[in-house]
Amino acid sequence: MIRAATAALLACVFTLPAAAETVAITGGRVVTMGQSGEIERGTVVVRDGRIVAVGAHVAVPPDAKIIDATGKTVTPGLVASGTALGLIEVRTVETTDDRGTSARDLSAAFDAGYGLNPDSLLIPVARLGGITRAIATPAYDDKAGRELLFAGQAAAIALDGAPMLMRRGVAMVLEMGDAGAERAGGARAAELVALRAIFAEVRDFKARRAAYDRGETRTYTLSRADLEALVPVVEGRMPLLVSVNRASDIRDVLALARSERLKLILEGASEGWRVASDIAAAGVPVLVTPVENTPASFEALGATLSNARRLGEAGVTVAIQGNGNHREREMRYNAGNAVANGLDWQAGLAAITINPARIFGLSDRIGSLDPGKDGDVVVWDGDPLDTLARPVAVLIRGAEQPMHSRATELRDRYLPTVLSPANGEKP
Amino acid sequence: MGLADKLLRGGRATTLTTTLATALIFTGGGAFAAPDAAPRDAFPSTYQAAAQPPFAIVGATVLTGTGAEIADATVLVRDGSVEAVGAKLPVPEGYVEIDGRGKWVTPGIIDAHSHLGVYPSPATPSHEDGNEAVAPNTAEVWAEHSVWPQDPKFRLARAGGVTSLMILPGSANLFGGRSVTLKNVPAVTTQGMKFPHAPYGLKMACGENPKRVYGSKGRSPATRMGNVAGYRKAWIDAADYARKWDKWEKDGRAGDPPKRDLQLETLAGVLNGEILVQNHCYRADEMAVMIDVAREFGYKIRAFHHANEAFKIAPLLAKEDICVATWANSWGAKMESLDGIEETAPMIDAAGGCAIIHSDDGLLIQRLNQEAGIAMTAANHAGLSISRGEAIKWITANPAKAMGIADRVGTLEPGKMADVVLWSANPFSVYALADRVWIDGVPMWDRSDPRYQAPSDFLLGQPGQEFAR
Amino acid sequence: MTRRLLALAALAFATSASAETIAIVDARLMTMTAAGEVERGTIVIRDGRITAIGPGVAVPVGARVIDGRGGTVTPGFIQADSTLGAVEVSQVPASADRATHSAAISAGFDISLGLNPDSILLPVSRLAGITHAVTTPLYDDRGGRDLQFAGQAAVIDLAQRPDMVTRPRAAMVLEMGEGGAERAGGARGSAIVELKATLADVRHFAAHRVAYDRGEGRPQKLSRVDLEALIPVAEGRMSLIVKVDRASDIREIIALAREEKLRVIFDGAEEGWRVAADIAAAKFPVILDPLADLPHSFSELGATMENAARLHAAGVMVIIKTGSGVAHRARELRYGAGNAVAYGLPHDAAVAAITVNPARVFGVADRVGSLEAGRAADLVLWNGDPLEPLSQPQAIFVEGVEKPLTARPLELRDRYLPR
Amino acid sequence: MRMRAITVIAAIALAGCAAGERPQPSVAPTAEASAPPIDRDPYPSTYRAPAAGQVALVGATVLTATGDEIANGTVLMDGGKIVAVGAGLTVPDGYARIDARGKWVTPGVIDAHSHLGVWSQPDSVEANNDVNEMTDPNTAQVWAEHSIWPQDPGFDTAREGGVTTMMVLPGSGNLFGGRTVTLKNVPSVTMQGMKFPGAPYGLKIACGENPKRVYGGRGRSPATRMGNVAGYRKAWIDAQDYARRWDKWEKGGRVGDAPKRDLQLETLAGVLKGEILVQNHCYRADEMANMIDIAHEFGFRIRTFHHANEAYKIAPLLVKEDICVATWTNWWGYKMEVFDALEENAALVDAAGGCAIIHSDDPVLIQHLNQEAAAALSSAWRAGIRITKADAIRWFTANPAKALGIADKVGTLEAGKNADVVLWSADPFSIYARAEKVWIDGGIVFDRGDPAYRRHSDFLLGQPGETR
Repeated sequence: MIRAATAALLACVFTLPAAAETVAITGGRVVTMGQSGEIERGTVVVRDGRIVAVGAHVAVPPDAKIIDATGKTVTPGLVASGTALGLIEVRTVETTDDRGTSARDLSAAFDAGYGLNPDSLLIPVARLGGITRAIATPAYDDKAGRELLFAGQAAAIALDGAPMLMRRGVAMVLEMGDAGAERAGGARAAELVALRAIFAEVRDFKARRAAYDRGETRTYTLSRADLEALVPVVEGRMPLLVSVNRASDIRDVLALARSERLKLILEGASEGWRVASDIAAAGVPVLVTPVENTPASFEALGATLSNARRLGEAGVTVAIQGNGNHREREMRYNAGNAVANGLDWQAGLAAITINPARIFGLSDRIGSLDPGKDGDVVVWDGDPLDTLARPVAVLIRGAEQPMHSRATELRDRYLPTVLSPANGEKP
Repeated sequence: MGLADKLLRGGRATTLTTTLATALIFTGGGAFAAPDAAPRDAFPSTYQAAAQPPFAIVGATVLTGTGAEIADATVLVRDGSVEAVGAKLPVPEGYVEIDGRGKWVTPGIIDAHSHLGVYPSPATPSHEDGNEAVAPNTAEVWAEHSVWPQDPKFRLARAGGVTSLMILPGSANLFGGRSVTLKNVPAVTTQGMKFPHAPYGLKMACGENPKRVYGSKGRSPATRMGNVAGYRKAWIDAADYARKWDKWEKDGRAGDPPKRDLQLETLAGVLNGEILVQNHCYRADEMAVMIDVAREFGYKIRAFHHANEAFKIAPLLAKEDICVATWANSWGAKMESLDGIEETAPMIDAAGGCAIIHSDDGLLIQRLNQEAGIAMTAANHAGLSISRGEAIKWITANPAKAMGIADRVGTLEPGKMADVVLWSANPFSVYALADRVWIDGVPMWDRSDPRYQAPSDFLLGQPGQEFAR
Repeated sequence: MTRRLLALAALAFATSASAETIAIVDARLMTMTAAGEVERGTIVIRDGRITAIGPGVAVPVGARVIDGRGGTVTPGFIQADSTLGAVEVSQVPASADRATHSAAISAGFDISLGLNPDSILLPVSRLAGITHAVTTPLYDDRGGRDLQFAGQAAVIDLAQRPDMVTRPRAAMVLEMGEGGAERAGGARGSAIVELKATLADVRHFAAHRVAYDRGEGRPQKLSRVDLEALIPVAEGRMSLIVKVDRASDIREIIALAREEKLRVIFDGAEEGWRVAADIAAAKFPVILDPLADLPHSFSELGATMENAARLHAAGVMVIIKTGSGVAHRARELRYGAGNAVAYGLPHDAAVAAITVNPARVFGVADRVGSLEAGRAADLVLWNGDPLEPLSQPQAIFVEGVEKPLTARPLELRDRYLPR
Repeated sequence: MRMRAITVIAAIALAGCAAGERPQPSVAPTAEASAPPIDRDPYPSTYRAPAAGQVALVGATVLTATGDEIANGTVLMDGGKIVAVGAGLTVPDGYARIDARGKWVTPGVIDAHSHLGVWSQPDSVEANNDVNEMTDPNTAQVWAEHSIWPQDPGFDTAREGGVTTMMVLPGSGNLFGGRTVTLKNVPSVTMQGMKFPGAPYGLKIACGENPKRVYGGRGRSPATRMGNVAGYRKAWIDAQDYARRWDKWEKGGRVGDAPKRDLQLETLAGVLKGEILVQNHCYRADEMANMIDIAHEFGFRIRTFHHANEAYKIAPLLVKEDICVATWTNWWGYKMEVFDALEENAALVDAAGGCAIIHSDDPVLIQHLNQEAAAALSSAWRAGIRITKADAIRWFTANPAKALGIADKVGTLEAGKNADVVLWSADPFSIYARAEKVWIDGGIVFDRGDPAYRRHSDFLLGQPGETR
């Protein structure tokens, strides 16, 4: 045991992410989430960062580094939606928190794709939970009594070091329900009215940009930057990611999106199951945290562990989220709990791979093990959704990632003192 | 019937001694005989388990909480107590037989750190009663007076197998107040949930929280050295108070008794060994300082809570016989938790210490088994060798020890209270669900029977309650 | 337990109109139409619609018969000036959507958006015979707000269904008198001058929308949303609910309304009886709380329980409400009406004051407020005089849907009821 | 008729001013005392009963509040007392006979929870708000009677609703709000002229949200419910200590200096001695259970839980402890701690054998306590609970009298009791019933047929609407 610990120590000091090379992962149960379905014993070949072959009878290229996955499970890298990865180090240390702005004239234009920190020590921790990509999502900073409605734009990131930005502006983030109402003056109706007014403003602005610049349009409540940022939203090109929980709020948001012709993503949706058919009919995907089952507020009285299952059964595309900030690695357990409460296992895995990839328009690159896609692959020593399993190899864009984090380094530093108390209190 | 009496008798071995000691020090007799002195039990438990026919769980894999894993085992429960546990025991006549084949049985889950009832759902200011954040020392407040028994989370925790839990005041203050240990049974009053004769705890908090709360108000403590000065001043006062009462007692109670002081009464209870110190403390260096403070004033720390850095001083903690209640997953929310690792509990265990996985959270309390599973798996990946039989103690026997109730719960040994969970699968798996839960042999949760799934009064008639969960 | 769960399920899902035929027989029928009161009659309901009503109506074969002997059928009651659907716990701000303190939204505040059909207050009120409410915005002055209007009220139903809004934007709410003065700088004069200025702004805006959108209009103090919302008020198409109590304030508003050609609904009007003839001449209806007999402020020193009776006698259309912005205690509506009777209002006028009168004033009389063949059934069968506390509803229909006689407090009761 | 009435009123009003003699202090000085005794009654009642003749109410349905409903009943009053109640009694000579056929008679309505006079109309005027001394969690030293404005027009409207007696409490912002006072609802210029002679004081205690919000919001204790409990317990420890010091001085023959008086502790010590009744604002069942344990710990009794919307959850406990429950029917939901309120609360307490009270806490509701009780009764019937009108009448007569410690004097129509009587136009459980005549101690204080009895308050003289 001590030998293992020492080896790990050495490994963590000297291992840097391996450069993209040719890797063949052989002999494992491959759950592709893509066109090849599930392969009982298969091989995945990754070259130059891309998946080049997946199948039961794929030849291993002679130059390939072989990862023996016999008896193990191979999945696409997990995609975490709604995270603070890259934006935060210690929540209560404000200088390390870049999730939101308190600027009074910056709302929709705030872009989480700026200022990302690829050296964040949260990233290896998340990676050890099998997460290879994430949606870095802005949060509100209400310290200054801010009344602006939008938190800003989310960005897709990769967890394999710099540069980590994958795609900018994958969604516009808006909180509704209790918190949104609070920000809009304390009532839900106020926010709904304000939003309609804002969308009208944006459309007006879009049609009269030149006049605006001549100072000849009517006065807008939003700044030019915010107006510009919202143009793709009103055009239905950028999804509006709305945090909302109460069933009636969800219906209101769906109605708003319908009348304003918006592309919508729902987040939270604790009572989503109660209006699942409405959501399904609207073709709107939902990001849920399936373990959140307490009636934590009056908008979540109907919260239940069966939310994900019920949404899935109604035909809603569901993505499952982690537990926020430092706890994204629990995303797969959340999916496991959804499965334990009735969600189909494949659907559970889809909810943390291909579904979030699709929802954020990234499925051309990630989310499944299909030839041509990025080489994001995780090898597990058991069921990836179970607490009893761990990743034994993680590839991002074809590169094997180090299997340690600051936490495991700490662990390994102190393991000897634990195992040999006679050594004293400190190593 | 006499089940309640039996429960009281069961608890007598340690608690009666403790109670008598209190009586000697503070009252020298019945509480109401000398109304000026502290009563022994001002808010007595009214919890009584209902009588049940004896039953047997047959064929399950049993984790006893004593380290053993027994395949194809039989668990016999009679009169609210565990009667026998063993492989393929015969089932006596008259026992209701429960088929446990393919399933697992563990002692009831015990959460050593919860705020259920004092921070209920939904979170409204009117319900939030967990932190009397008005002074750095509020040892005079008792968490039980803030518990709202209708917090819907009690029922959710029950569905997660939690049968006992310690409710603590929050961590804003150096001395937050007394904790209370509850049986996780539905009740209208807090007294109806109180674990009979469980000792009180004193919540203490190190580090960032007190210094932030009071420092930001321009009051002491504003630094960690201010924290320590605050603890020490309080213990000096408490020692003085305890001495005055001792003297009055030794002088044959002549003259007026010293005037009672609720704050010092609690601290003196710690000095006298009746109240257990439950200390929120993250950093290894601060824990070492707290141990020195305890030595200076002659009390014991029963458990460090959260204790993300406990693994750095595991041998010290083992030597001092201080339990470590912590998580696998929580880390990094603030500076003092930055060094949190998944393997803290197993490393404490490996060093011979008392490791506990706790929740501090309304979601995690429903899945303490999974959190323990994560820690166990991470540890085994790191080269430690932790068995399931050992790891189950982190959420059963060890928290029972930290809470001073290990003589009655935490393991499946004959004579213990029959707090039992029947799991659908290996309890460390994410797929394991608590199929049935008994508290003192009384069925309290059954995943297939709505009679045991009734929600809190609060949720009656609320939207979205069409099915039980 | 199982029974309770079933009841819960029933509560949640009993929203589709039943396809059965129901006959309520041998009941006293208060139709609130020209047909008046039928001492003993029958109502036939098929597929949620009233197909026949009156004495001597035959019971169709196969109909479920509800014995109405000794009972009375009324239209569903309408609680005017409530916050039903917009509040759960008054002192929990997150559950209260009655008002905004947004600096940019005043008249534009539209309470019909964001209402909660799952509110547990709805079945509680329904058990008191209330099937509709005029959900009315309140002021939120936390931010030192000085906007004039509380926003727009909506008529809702209490069926607990997603489309709960019977009529959105049914009226604009404005407080004058003491409160209005406070919000406009502390003097009644300033409030009225400001109101006139606002109406002038709105009319200008209505005539120059295009220029406004070109940024060429005159500077506007109100937001565009507010201006748009006020156009129907300025044009006399939308009623303006004016909260006012003092007799002199009522007179001022009548004069202002004449000049500006506004449609006014008085709300409160505790001294209304003192200027009853003026109100009757102006043909403005009055919403009042019959129990308000205390001199709460210097604007209501003349408050009396006989206000309703005296206004009615003077020919004013009276609408009875319970308190102001009431939600949890909306169920006391029928007791308020009963007290008005005890203090001189004719019984049929009191029932009209909580049925057909508010229906007419808020523009929903074609759907609710009276009992006529061809309409969706919106009615309550009582086991006695509906205004008596000792009477209870025996059957409740909201816009064609029969609702169960349950609510959360009854479930709680059953949990603790000694068995 | 009108002239006579005015004379009566004048007599009543003057009663307050004409108090020449002060009753003796209840603690008589002892010879060897080295210090002056404490005057236990420093603001004594100067109430004098209105002129009372011999009156017979004949032919009414009488609810005696002892459990009987008497058809065709006769109630005889003489010298301010009830002389006899029964079916078809013979009216003795000399009695003024009032035809009450078709009408109903009950004891005078008693409100166990009112703020009339301490939060007077117009209540939008801040100067009229003297209800809450919210400067410290413990203000046991203040007495509600010192905030009373006898000209509150609310007294008049309450009388028109049949209210003859009420307890006025300080507000609920503090853990200990101060002493309550029990008033006869008679017009008076002074507070002393309304004080119910011999009624014990109450101590207002408040649980739950209010104190923790008020003081927690100021960064002071209590900020939580556990802070509330620590606050109560600390105060009772101080009170025990204080009481012991005084006892010791008394037992020691009053030698040496008396302990220094402390107004706050004097009130609390009065509770420990059983002289002052605890009137406890407390909504939640679990909090009531905590308060009961505190009472056990320090050896006092709680007389009444007020508001107590969750009393039905622990009805047997409250019965066992003999604690009254004063509550509403219709109020609920305005804050979290009233979320679980039921219309049936009073009825469920009653059905468990307890002392149920319908109270007002409100200047409008106090005028309609009979209707609030009717709604409660109706809900009970809906729930299948068998309670008669004869039982339910106790909720606003006999039971509040018990809670206020004056059940030996008022609350029922029994021979020997004070003649506080209401003649109703109809069944008092009907919405249409109105109090037609009201007597206090046998003297008429309200007559709906006589305008002279309406709106006595000086404040409304010459005001708009005065002549209604």
